Amino acid sequence: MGLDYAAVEKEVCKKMTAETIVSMIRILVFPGALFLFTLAFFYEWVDRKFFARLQNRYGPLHTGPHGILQPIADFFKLLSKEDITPHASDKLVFILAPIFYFALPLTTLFVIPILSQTSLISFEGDLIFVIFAFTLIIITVFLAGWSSINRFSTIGSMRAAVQMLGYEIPMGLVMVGPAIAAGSLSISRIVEWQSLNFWLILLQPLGFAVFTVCLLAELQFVPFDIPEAETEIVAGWRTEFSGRKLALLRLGRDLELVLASALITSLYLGGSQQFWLIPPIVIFLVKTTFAVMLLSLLRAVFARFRIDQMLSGMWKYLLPLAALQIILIQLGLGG
Amino acid sequence: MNLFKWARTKSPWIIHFNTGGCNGCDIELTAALTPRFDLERFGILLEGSPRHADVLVVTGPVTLQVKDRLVRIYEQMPEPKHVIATGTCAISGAPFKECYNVHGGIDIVLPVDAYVPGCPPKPEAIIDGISKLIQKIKKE
Amino acid sequence: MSYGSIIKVPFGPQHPALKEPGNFLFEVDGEIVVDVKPRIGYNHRGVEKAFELRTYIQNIYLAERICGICSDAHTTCYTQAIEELLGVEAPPRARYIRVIIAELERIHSHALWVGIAAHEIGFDTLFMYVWRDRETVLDMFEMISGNRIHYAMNTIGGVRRDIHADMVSKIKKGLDLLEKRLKYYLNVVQTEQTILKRAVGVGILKPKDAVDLCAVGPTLRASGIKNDVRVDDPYAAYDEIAFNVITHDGCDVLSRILVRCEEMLESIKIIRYGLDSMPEGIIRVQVPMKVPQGEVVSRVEAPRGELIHYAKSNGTTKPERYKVRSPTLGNIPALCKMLLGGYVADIPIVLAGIDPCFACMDRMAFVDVKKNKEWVWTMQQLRRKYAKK
Amino acid sequence: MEKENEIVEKLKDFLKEKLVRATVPKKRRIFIYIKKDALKDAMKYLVKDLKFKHLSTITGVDLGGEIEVIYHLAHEGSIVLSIRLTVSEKNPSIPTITDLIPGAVLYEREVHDLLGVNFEGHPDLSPLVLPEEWPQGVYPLRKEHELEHLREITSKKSKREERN
Amino acid sequence: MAFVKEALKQLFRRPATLKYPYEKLTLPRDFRGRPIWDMEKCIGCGLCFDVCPSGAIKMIGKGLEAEIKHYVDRCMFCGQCAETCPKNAITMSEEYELAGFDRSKMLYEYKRDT
Ligand code: SF4
Ligand code: SF4
Ligand code: SF4
Ligand code: SF4
Ligand code: SF4
Ligand code: SF4
Ligand code: SF4
Ligand code: SF4
Repeated sequence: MGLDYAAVEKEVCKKMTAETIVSMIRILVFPGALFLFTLAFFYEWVDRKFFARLQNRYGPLHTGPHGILQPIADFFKLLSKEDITPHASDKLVFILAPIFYFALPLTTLFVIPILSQTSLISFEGDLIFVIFAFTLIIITVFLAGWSSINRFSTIGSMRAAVQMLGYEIPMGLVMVGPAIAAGSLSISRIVEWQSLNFWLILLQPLGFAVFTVCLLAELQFVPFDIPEAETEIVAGWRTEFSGRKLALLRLGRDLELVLASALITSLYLGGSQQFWLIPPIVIFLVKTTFAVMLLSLLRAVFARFRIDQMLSGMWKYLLPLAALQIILIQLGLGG
Repeated sequence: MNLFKWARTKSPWIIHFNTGGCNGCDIELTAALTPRFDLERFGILLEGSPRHADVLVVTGPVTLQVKDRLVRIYEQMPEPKHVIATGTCAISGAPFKECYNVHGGIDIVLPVDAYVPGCPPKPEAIIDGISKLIQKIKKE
Repeated sequence: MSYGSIIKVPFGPQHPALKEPGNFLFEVDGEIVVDVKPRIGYNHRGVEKAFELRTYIQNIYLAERICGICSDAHTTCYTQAIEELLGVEAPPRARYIRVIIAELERIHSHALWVGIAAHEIGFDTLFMYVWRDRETVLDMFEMISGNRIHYAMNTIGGVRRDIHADMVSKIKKGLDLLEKRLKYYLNVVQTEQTILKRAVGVGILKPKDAVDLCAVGPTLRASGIKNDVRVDDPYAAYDEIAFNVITHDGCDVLSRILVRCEEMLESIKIIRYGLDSMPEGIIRVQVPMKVPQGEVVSRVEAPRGELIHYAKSNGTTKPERYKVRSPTLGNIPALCKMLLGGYVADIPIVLAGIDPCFACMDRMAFVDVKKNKEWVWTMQQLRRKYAKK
Repeated sequence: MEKENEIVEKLKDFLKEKLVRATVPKKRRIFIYIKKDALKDAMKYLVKDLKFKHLSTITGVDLGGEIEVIYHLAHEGSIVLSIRLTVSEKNPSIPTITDLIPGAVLYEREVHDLLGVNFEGHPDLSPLVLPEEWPQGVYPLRKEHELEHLREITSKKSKREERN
Repeated sequence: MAFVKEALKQLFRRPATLKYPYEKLTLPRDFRGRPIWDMEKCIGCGLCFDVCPSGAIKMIGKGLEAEIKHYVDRCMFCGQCAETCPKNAITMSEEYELAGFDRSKMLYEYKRDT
């Protein structure tokens, strides 16, 4: 028994540290948090610029080349501003809500394959986790608005909650579509399956459409920007937030945009696949940029719905369509 | 110039408040946001909530009943904040000088950082005013 | 749906949808409006008193600054009142120029409104397009008068600037472009589902209510009532120009949009005709500083409806009494009627539907007489009285 | 001008000696001067029989000692009839016309606040306020108030308690 | 869907934006900018001072010795002074970028060379 426990221990430790460092880097820098932040800022720029061009104007232009640094300038400016917590607010929730709003989409992004066909964290059922995370985001929104004790915020948060009732179920239903096709509840598997077979958009176009509409609602984009309708209730649930908290809210929103485009890409557009010699990450970026542009095009060409119209529309049209998609898949079409 | 200062000059969000003017200045400010002039080029966004804004753009002369509201909006804005008086009314109240309820320019209630004369100022003049203010922030 | 509790939404001075500091306090039950409490007069300046303290010439510029959007309507109304007191008449060419400017102003004002209305329902892209095309009109104003807003074209006895031949061709070119765009917008408004969803059947004002509550302008015409000062009580050169009075009988926001869109097209026709048939000659006559004693009622069809001025002179260089009633004030009772029982989300579009300009209402000198604690103007009695009818 | 004169004749027949003066200065303009107690009858006749349904506005003028109230009515949008009466400054009180023309609600309140005319029977004559701290009994459009005086009032009273 | 087409069309168009501080439109001939006095022509009759609706003009002295002060922060660029002047001593210039930080500096004084 001449085992040198100390040496083994050292060896194991060394290996562990190396592994930890690598995974720390993967989580914090690439393709983790830092990369995702950059991506979030980039997509906000893509969204604003594209939206502005659709309106026949330039959009951000003088901040960096073509205004590409604009979201970063906004972010740092907000960080440097005074951070006001209104007296009447529920302090703890008011402080925590922005942190959650920012952390939720970030963590959720870890289950989406970006670098290759497997994600940073992948497990059977992570699709369910994503659906759950979307719900949590809206609950955070609700709490954020509720905690600020401002009439506009309160109305905004109630609208957010009501709106969620509308799109939650069709979205959940339709997200199961790709899972059934791929025979797995893991996003990485779904991506893998698509690279072996077809892009799911070809098989489930209906699902794709319903999903996109639901994402617009989740992102609170026009025509579903009801919870923060500027002309009705100022800035809705975000009215009272300022400084750092607002910066986090905006970053959280941008991350949500990344998440949304990444989900469209992963579930319907084949995700990050290798194509000839082009590395998957590039393919992924191209596809997500396209998804972002699609979302901003949609938000440019609609007027806002009223909340009752939105709800009844969701129940009357979107839900049956989502159900129809699932039935079609069960019948063997689109699976 | 440090990062934060750079960020501040590149992203001045404005909130607009009419203290009792004739709408002339208001529509010119709105026109400055539309495609012909597109203030978003400079990173300027029009915000609805004073909590989100950096620059308070005031149009119109100060009337009695609006005075307190103006101050309240200003107080709700997070530091650092700036005020631009847009239009002759907001500077001095002169077009309505014989009106008993007009107190004069907004500088009797708020510290003003930049004045933009004109009745109403052209959108170009408003942009000019904002960019002069940005230069001033840079030098601070 | 009801959340059980009643929440008050102040829709007030810093509300982004209304550029002017008008103030409404709505009581909402969930998403339904149960009470409207307007407190208008947030930018009350006391203009009517100021009229008595300025000379007739200076008052032109005060009248102009009652409102920045329909400034020309106010100066036209003012100058024609003073001209009537003086017993002079503007030369024919000046009267045509007044018509042209007034119609250009109508286009600019209605276009502005269509943009704002689009914005109110969250349709920012349409807002951007409309305002982009509106710049054409503003460029014309700048070319003719030297300023984009507050053209200062009218003066007592005529107009201050002529429309020269080189301008005519430029204006015509601009009009051709505008006509094309306006027709496109008219089509958009009638076909885009998201717009129709927000505008059809919203903010109903029945014809009888419209008449009883003395509504004016496009608000009245959108309830199917043919009423237009330009035809009924012609001024400037309107009696020499043929045009249609646009009415729609939907009584809702869509009708108000349609009335304004079609009026813009009609205005283009009027301007074209005016440019072609403008007589040659002088554009103004000299008038004395002192105005003889007398009184006069002057009316103009401003973009938002009937504008009425009343002037009383006492033989000096300053008026004895000058009274202005702007169209928005005339439409407020009708507005309250439209809002009750509607959705919170519909407030901005219904409010915008009458195209309220609070700048024009403020010259009512509202005074707190009894030092009442409740200084919110309660509309309850008003409502109780008219809700039944 | 026939129609205008016809209307004036009808009014003369109806009001008899209560009609003090009537002028038709130009086309589509009529000025009528009546005695105070004839207002209700004259209005009813004008609105119901002569179809002057639209009330453009109500003007109040301070004549010094007396206040003149002028109702500007329109007949099918075209003929503007200004019917006027005077009340004494000490007891400025006349019946309301809101029962005949609902749209008069705001105009009556405006005149009430502006010049202190009391419209009896108005559904709600609570102040249609402006500066809420405005002192009682100061009616800015009365001639007794100079601009400087009013300025003093407004600048002194510019502190206001928080509401809501 | 017509609107989608219109929106997509914009992508292939130059934005309608005027890159303002870097590009400027030419002003129309009769633009009403800041009024400028020509003291060579002025006879000090005081009519401009009298007529100005917003009290933007002050006169010191009378007649040919008069000096004129023009407060830009009070002026509403109506052009009535230029129209009234019997000697055409006032011209409405093309200056409109008048923004400043200090109201006391927004005063233009016109003196006579003696
Ligand atoms: S400065 Fe002129 S345009 Fe601006 S609000 Fe005052 S009067 Fe109107
Ligand atoms: S027009 Fe639109 S962007 Fe501008 S203030 Fe109003 S709601 Fe906001
Ligand atoms: S109606 Fe509106 S645009 Fe016209 S003068 Fe009044 S406030 Fe201005
Ligand atoms: S009243 Fe209407 S048109 Fe006038 S400024 Fe307000 S929103 Fe614009
Ligand atoms: S409602 Fe009044 S302010 Fe508005 S455009 Fe008409 S007259 Fe002008
Ligand atoms: S332009 Fe008008 S406001 Fe300015 S100084 Fe001349 S008269 Fe006075
Ligand atoms: S009106 Fe002309 S001449 Fe007379 S003082 Fe003024 S600038 Fe001089
Ligand atoms: S034109 Fe008249 S004001 Fe001018 S100098 Fe001659 S007399 Fe005097």
